[in-house]
Amino acid sequence: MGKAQKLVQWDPHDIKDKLLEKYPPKVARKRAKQIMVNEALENSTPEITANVRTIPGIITMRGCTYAGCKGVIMGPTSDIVNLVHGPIGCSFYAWLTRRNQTDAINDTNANYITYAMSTDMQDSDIIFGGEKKLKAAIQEAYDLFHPKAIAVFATCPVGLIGDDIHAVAKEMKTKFGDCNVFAFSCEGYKGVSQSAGHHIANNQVFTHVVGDSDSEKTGEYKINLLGEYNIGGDGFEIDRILNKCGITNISTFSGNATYDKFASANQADLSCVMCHRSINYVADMLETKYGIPWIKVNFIGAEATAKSLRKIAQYFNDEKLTKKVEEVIAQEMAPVVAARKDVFPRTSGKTAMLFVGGSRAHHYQELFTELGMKTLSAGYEFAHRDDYEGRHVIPHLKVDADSRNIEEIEVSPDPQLYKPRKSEEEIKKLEAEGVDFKEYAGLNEAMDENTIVIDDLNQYEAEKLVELLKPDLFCAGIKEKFSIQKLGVPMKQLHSYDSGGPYAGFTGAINFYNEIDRLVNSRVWGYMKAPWQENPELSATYAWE
Amino acid sequence: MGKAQKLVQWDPHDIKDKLLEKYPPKVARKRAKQIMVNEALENSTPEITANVRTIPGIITMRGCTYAGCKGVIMGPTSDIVNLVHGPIGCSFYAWLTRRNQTDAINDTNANYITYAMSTDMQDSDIIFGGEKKLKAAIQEAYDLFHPKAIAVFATCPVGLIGDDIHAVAKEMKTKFGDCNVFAFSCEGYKGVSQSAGHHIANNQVFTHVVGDSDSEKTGEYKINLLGEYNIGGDGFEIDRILNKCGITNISTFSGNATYDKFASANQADLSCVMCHRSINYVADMLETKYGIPWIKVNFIGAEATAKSLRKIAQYFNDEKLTKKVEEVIAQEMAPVVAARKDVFPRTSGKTAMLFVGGSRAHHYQELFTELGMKTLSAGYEFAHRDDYEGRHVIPHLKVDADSRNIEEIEVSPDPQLYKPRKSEEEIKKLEAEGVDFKEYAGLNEAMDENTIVIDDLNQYEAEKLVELLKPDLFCAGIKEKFSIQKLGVPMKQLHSYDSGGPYAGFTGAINFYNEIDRLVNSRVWGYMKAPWQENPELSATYAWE
Amino acid sequence: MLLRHTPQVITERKALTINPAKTCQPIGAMYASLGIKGCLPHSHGSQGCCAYHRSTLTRHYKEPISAATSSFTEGASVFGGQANLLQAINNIFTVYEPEAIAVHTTCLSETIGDDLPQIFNKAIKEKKVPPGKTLLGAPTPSYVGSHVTGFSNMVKAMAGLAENTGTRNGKINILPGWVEPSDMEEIKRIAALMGVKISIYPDTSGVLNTPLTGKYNMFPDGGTSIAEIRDSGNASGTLALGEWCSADGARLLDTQCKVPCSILDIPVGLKATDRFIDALRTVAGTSVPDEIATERGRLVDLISDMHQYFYGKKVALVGDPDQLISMTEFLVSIDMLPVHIITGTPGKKFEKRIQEITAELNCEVNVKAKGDMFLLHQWIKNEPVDLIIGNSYCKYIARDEDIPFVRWGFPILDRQGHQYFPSIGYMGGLRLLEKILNCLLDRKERDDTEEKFELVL
Amino acid sequence: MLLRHTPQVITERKALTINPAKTCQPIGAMYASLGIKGCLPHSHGSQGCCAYHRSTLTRHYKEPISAATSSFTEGASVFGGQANLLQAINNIFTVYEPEAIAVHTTCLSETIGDDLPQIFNKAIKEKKVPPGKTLLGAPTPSYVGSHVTGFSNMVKAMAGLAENTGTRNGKINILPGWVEPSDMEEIKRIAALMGVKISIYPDTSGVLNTPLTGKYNMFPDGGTSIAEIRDSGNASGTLALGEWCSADGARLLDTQCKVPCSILDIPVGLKATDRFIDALRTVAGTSVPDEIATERGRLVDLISDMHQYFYGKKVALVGDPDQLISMTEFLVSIDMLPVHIITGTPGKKFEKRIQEITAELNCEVNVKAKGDMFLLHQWIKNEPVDLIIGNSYCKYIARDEDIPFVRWGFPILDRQGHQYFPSIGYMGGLRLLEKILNCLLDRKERDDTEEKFELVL
Repeated sequence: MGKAQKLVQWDPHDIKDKLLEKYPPKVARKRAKQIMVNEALENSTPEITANVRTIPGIITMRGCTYAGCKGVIMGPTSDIVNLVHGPIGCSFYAWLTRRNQTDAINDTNANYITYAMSTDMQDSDIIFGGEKKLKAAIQEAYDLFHPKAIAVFATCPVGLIGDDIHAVAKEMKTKFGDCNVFAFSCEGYKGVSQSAGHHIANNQVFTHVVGDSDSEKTGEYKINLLGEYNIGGDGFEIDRILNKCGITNISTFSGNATYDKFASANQADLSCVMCHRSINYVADMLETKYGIPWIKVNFIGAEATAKSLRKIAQYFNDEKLTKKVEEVIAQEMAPVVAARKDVFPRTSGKTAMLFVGGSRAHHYQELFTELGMKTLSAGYEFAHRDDYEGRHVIPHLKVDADSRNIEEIEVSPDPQLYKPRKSEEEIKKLEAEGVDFKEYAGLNEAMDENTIVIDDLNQYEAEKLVELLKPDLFCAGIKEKFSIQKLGVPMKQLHSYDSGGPYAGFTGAINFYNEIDRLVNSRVWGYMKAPWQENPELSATYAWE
Repeated sequence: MGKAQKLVQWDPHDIKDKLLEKYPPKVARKRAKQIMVNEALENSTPEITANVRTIPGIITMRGCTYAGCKGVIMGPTSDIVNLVHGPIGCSFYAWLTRRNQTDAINDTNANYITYAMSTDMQDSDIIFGGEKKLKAAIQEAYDLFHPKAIAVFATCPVGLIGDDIHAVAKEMKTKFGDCNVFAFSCEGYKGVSQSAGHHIANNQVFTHVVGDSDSEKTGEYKINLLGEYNIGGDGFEIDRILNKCGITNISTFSGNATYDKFASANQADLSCVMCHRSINYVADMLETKYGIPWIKVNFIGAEATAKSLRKIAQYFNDEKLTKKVEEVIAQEMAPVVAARKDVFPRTSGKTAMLFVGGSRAHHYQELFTELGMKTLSAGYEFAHRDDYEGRHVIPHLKVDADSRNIEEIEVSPDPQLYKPRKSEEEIKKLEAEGVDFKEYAGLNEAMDENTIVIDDLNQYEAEKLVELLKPDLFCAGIKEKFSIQKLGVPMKQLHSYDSGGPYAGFTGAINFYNEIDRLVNSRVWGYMKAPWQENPELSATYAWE
Repeated sequence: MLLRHTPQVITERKALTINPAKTCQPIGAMYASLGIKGCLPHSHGSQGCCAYHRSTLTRHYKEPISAATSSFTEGASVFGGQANLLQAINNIFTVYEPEAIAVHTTCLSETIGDDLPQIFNKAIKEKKVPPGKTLLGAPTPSYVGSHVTGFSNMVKAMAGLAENTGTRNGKINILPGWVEPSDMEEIKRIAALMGVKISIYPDTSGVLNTPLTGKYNMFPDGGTSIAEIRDSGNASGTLALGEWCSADGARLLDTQCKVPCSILDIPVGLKATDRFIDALRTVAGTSVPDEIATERGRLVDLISDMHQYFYGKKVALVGDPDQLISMTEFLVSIDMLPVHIITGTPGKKFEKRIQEITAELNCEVNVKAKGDMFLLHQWIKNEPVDLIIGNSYCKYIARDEDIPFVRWGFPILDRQGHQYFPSIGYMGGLRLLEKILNCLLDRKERDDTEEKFELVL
Repeated sequence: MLLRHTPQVITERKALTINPAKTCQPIGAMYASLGIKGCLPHSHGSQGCCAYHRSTLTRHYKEPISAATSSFTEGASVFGGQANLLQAINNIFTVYEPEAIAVHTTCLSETIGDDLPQIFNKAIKEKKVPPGKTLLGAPTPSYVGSHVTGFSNMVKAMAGLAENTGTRNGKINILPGWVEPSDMEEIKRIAALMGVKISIYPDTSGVLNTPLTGKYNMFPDGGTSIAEIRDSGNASGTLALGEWCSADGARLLDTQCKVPCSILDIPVGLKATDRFIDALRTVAGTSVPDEIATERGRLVDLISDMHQYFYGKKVALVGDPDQLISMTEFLVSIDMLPVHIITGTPGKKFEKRIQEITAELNCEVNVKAKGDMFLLHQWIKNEPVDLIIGNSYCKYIARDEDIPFVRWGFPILDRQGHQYFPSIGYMGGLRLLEKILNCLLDRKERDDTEEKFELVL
């Protein structure tokens, strides 16, 4: 797709109309509310519909609740045996397909990430019930591995046939004595997207694991990092930076997590939320139950990383830390700036689209900005309205039938462990100094006027968008990758990073700069036409030598 | 080629006639003298013509004098820089194409075996002479490697244009002072086969290197092993056995050789000749010049190995050695016997043909006998009459024009170093006890009556022989391998061992048993016809299920 | 050690599957459906199934995989998925305009008991299916059989479209089984060389190995048209390749349309290809052209040339029954020793076939249907092998145990080539041998001491 | 360290070649002659030359290589080889009955000054050449050029047989250059797909990749017949692939028979294949069928899919000029960095072409004609690479320096596949990329820490 063909001007409302024109009326009406032109409307931004049902037959990017629970949240946990109760497929597909890196490999800690375990339900189990088999499977897993914990995941038929996985888990936990067993009712049909699965997973971890550690964690400036999944080693890079600054990361939820790290999360003094969508409620619960305040951070983008580090320092309000953080930033930014300077002439002015996850479509705009690239359109796969519009809309969110069936847990201050880390006054003072607690402004605010924000983008709209706006780069997931690339537009996976990464932190920024340079400047996109297609006429007199 | 088709009876004279029938009369007459039916003729065996010119246009197995000199004899020497003076090809083709193993790899000794060095003569060198370039090349090699010795090899054009390589070598040797430089007039057109090259190589090594060592070699029962080239690690296996017996191998000519080993050969007390063809004259010269007696040995075949070890022990006539040798034989033979017992039922009764080299076609019959296999026909590629008929014919050999131009060197007892190892009486006594000095009975004697012995077998005859006699196995070299196999007969290379080996000694025997078992029992030879070729008729009514 | 918790001692497991050697039915049905021209596969269940299948197939092919889903919610799970499927059918025909929708069920819709034919009838009655367009459906409960079963069920659904109009079309049907697009292309090439007119389905060539041209076609030019599938009821006979993948479809063609069939092995390796070619020649009453005989002879030649490197090498295999049967036979035929053979797909018949094929080997052979890769790994720990052949997951075992590994089967998530180069037929045999040989020789050269490092092999 | 005496510091060598990146003319002539149907190559020189060439070709192809020699003795070297050659011609026609004998000279016979045409005339006069049989000959002095020159000279000798009878035959001549039998087959497949009638010579397909059948044919069915070569003088034009290997023959066809020609690069890789296909289409006045466009698009697709693994990887290359030019262009086109490029064949023009192709790269590129592999190794020591592509001898460097290595070119003495699978054209491009990718990914997986070891790539 040559430069010459590019649309120079387009009206976002026209684009929206074009995206909708082929739909049946009912679909068009629904999608119209999920496609939003980002523009000022008398002191407010327009409302977007999100976290609603996927339309049957419309090819979606979304996965299911089980995927969000087992795949996303629990996948990165290395020393918990994750046992899927269901037919074999659900376990198979979630087997090593997310790039959950762990450093438990050569550790004394167990590492079960490379194992896919399943009860492989058969028709007899469906007919006669699967509890017996589940019990036997838990026993076999216990006998083989003697793990600290076994997590059981329900798949679609389990809820329907009525297996009581929680009762089984409880029974086995009691039987073993030295192994925590707990279960997740994360049947695939629940909720409307992975988001419900995150919620179910986080609630159970919070209920069954957090606060369960015997050991006291020492170290200065103790934080939790919530909503970071260590894809491509992002978590390793963030830990490297935190470590260098002298900040102690008690527990990441759930990148490179272990049972004990989860269990110790209550010992941190600050929760830092990366992926707002998948975990903001855990931050709230940690505050309510243990008195740990939380702030939104972002380690995607070098500037964002520096800003997040400064926020943390500001929170702890300690000159030593502040000084160290500034030192680290100065030191780490030098190569970042050099790398950016190298690629900038080749990336600036290019355009991108991002449709992915529940935070990345926002966070990665930081990096594109650093590259001088403009984001034309973006949206989330499984976000809620607050992820677009900011947390101020939370009180106004409608709870529909699909959300209602996702368990909300009630949390109150822990009689023993609740301890407010900051007094009301301290919090107020910090807020006055610019530390926003419990605040997230959302995607829309970060995007330019007249860009297009689309929730739950589907295959049809993606193709249309690319055809109409001809971006230089498209970001989404593996299912989207090759249909976009067939159109001659490079496609960067922001779930799996196309086996690249880390892209977080300072080193990650450099990696990303180089990767985007490679993608938008690859020679291959110039090869789509053969010479005889470019010059199809036959030369009547071929010029023999 | 199924068993059923095999000729049960054949008359060797008929076979000979069939081999000859298509030749032009002159060729037929010549070949008739080189194809011999092995039969008793009034107290003598028939004479065979050997070491005569190859017939132009008749596709031969033979190589050239350069190949015999550079490739065979000097190829295995690791710390001598072998520099080929000529166009690039001769150096290229001899580059790592023989399996000359060396243990100099991790040694302090140099290892130049992996380097092919050439003056890469150009047309200007042909026109104006190549001496200047040769001199410069020697200098460059010296400057790069600082070797102990540099050997220069002449290729075809060198002799024709009159480059005096020996003068150049001498000049450079003098110039360097610390590097022996010598040259070989081994132009490819000399002689009639590789054999001439062996002779040229050995003469120069004898002249320029042997006796040149400063260090005194210690150790008991010192021998030289002549005519063993360490293909596939044969020499390593023989050294292992000798070592185990307490016998000291001063110098192998030239498997795994180093300059210093050659130089010390005069310090041995016995020369043991493996390949009679390539080196018997060196054994003679060692005796004449230094007083070292020689015996023929053979380490191919477990029984032959045992016999050779006993011969050596008998020569040294020392109870300790005799006892040790018997111990070693007893110990080593146990697994050999077990291995033989395993394969024997699958190999015995099979037939073989061997056409290779100047000794292997004889030696390997030992192994086939051990496998219960019969050799139907055999012959050498570059042997002389004595290799067929025994050394008693040597005085009667005609020296033709081609042989005359191969330098014979005159050797006389060394004024300082000559020292007869055994007195006349001791020799006589040993002979009476069965130790045959300077004796080799030749191939013919080892073969059954009415087998066919063929010198310088060519491609046409090989194919005919296989068609007529349908052997289960054919042994020759790489050039022959695939035309034989196309006929459905497995072909074992006895030059390169098809990358197998070692086949010498005891371990080698086991290797060979298993290899032959594999070859003659491979499933693949049953696949040559497709089912529709075996049953070409179309079933009118195909049996659908 | 990435799998360091796998113990060498084998204990029986009755309830727990670890590291499966199979997946569930729907993905097989989806793959098969992609081999119909202009067809959109549709997963009747939760959206996660479809997402997982599309992701897996995409990672295997590095190609877009279009498929829709009924996106069940909790409500649909309680009240049945009919409304979702009807809505989906309407949306699909309106937005994507396929020629056909091939619906497969899931554990969810099967547990609920959704009745596809009834829903299809309703869709037709409600005019949600434009004229000339086709709905087909296969029940593919995830809790029965494996992905192989799902493939077979969708092939059977295709066969169910066949009609015997009373006039034979002079063609041979070939049901190729679950092979790669390149393999299907190779079958077409072979049939063309032999002058045999065939109908082959499914046919994913031209669908899952499409060019990059700057244009995206949701429905590429490849695949077997619905018309051709319907016409397969008029064929002279059916050659079904692979008992597990193709026999049910072939038998349905027989009972439904009186098209007789033969069940053959998938033509992987010399002997299975021999039988395929011979069957094709016989049923079509034609002769085998020199070109094919030459390819065969080249394969035999390579076996003989490199026999020493194959001979006696022990191999561990994991894959699907049809493929494993032919691969095992191939390895035995070149004097290799397949000593551990695992499929996740159930079926005692499989174990029996393997035992027959390996009966003449002078070594113990472990074989298990409904096995898993955890067991395979344990077998390997107890009896090490020289080579592992299987899907990408084997690389964890290969790395831990330091064993050479040839990728083959499904899924291959980390290498390229399977889409473009066949591994069936004689040419495919050459390719497989080249791969095995490279793998063994690379290892030999890695492990050889410098003394033994050789120029010529 | 097998090459531990190779120093990193590079000193100029004027007289000494170490580890050559070429060999001598006669083997090229022999290889070319094998591409004539029913032809026995004959080496006019010492028997060692012939033995060496046969051995090398046999090791490369694992096939019988028939060729005869004049078996010079010292006498012949002094008095000239005429008697030997006359005797050889008589013996060959009597015993082997070939259709033709293709004689090439050697350094020996060239130094002596043997005159082939004169000897041929004498042979004909003496009735040593049966009626209908052909003698052709090429001067191939080993001390000029390289094996590539020898190939070219024999192709020129073939072209010398061409006759313009005044009636155009409607064909295009293709001189394929020194490529593999599989490549020549691929050219024929492509031309057939495009509907272009071609005469291709030499053509070693069917000669050096023959089946194992239990029958040995000294003269297999493959090769270009003498009649077809003669008729090439009536063609519409000649496409000569490779300046070094094919241009002289093509130009002779022009001057001798007025058949116009174009010199193209060997179609290795995307762009060179594009030019070849476009030229073929243009000269034949035909259009490019979808099948070829699809193959092209698949190649582009694979480049795009796997681009991240190619991008920025440094490569060292050794080989022959025609091949290296196209390979370098291919690597540049996929964003790899060919940084060290060596051929042993002389020719400043080569260095210039490579410099042009690599001009846009952001790194220093070492290129040398008349270089050797000792120098290549030294370059690598000074500037390490991620990949070596070249003949089997490279494996010593690859092992010492622990660098991934793809075998390509001549000779390949230790792996199989080059005979059967083309590396030219778009399909060949796919094969090359598969090999490069396997090699790079195998290394990645070897070197990745366990934390970074990935299922999906």
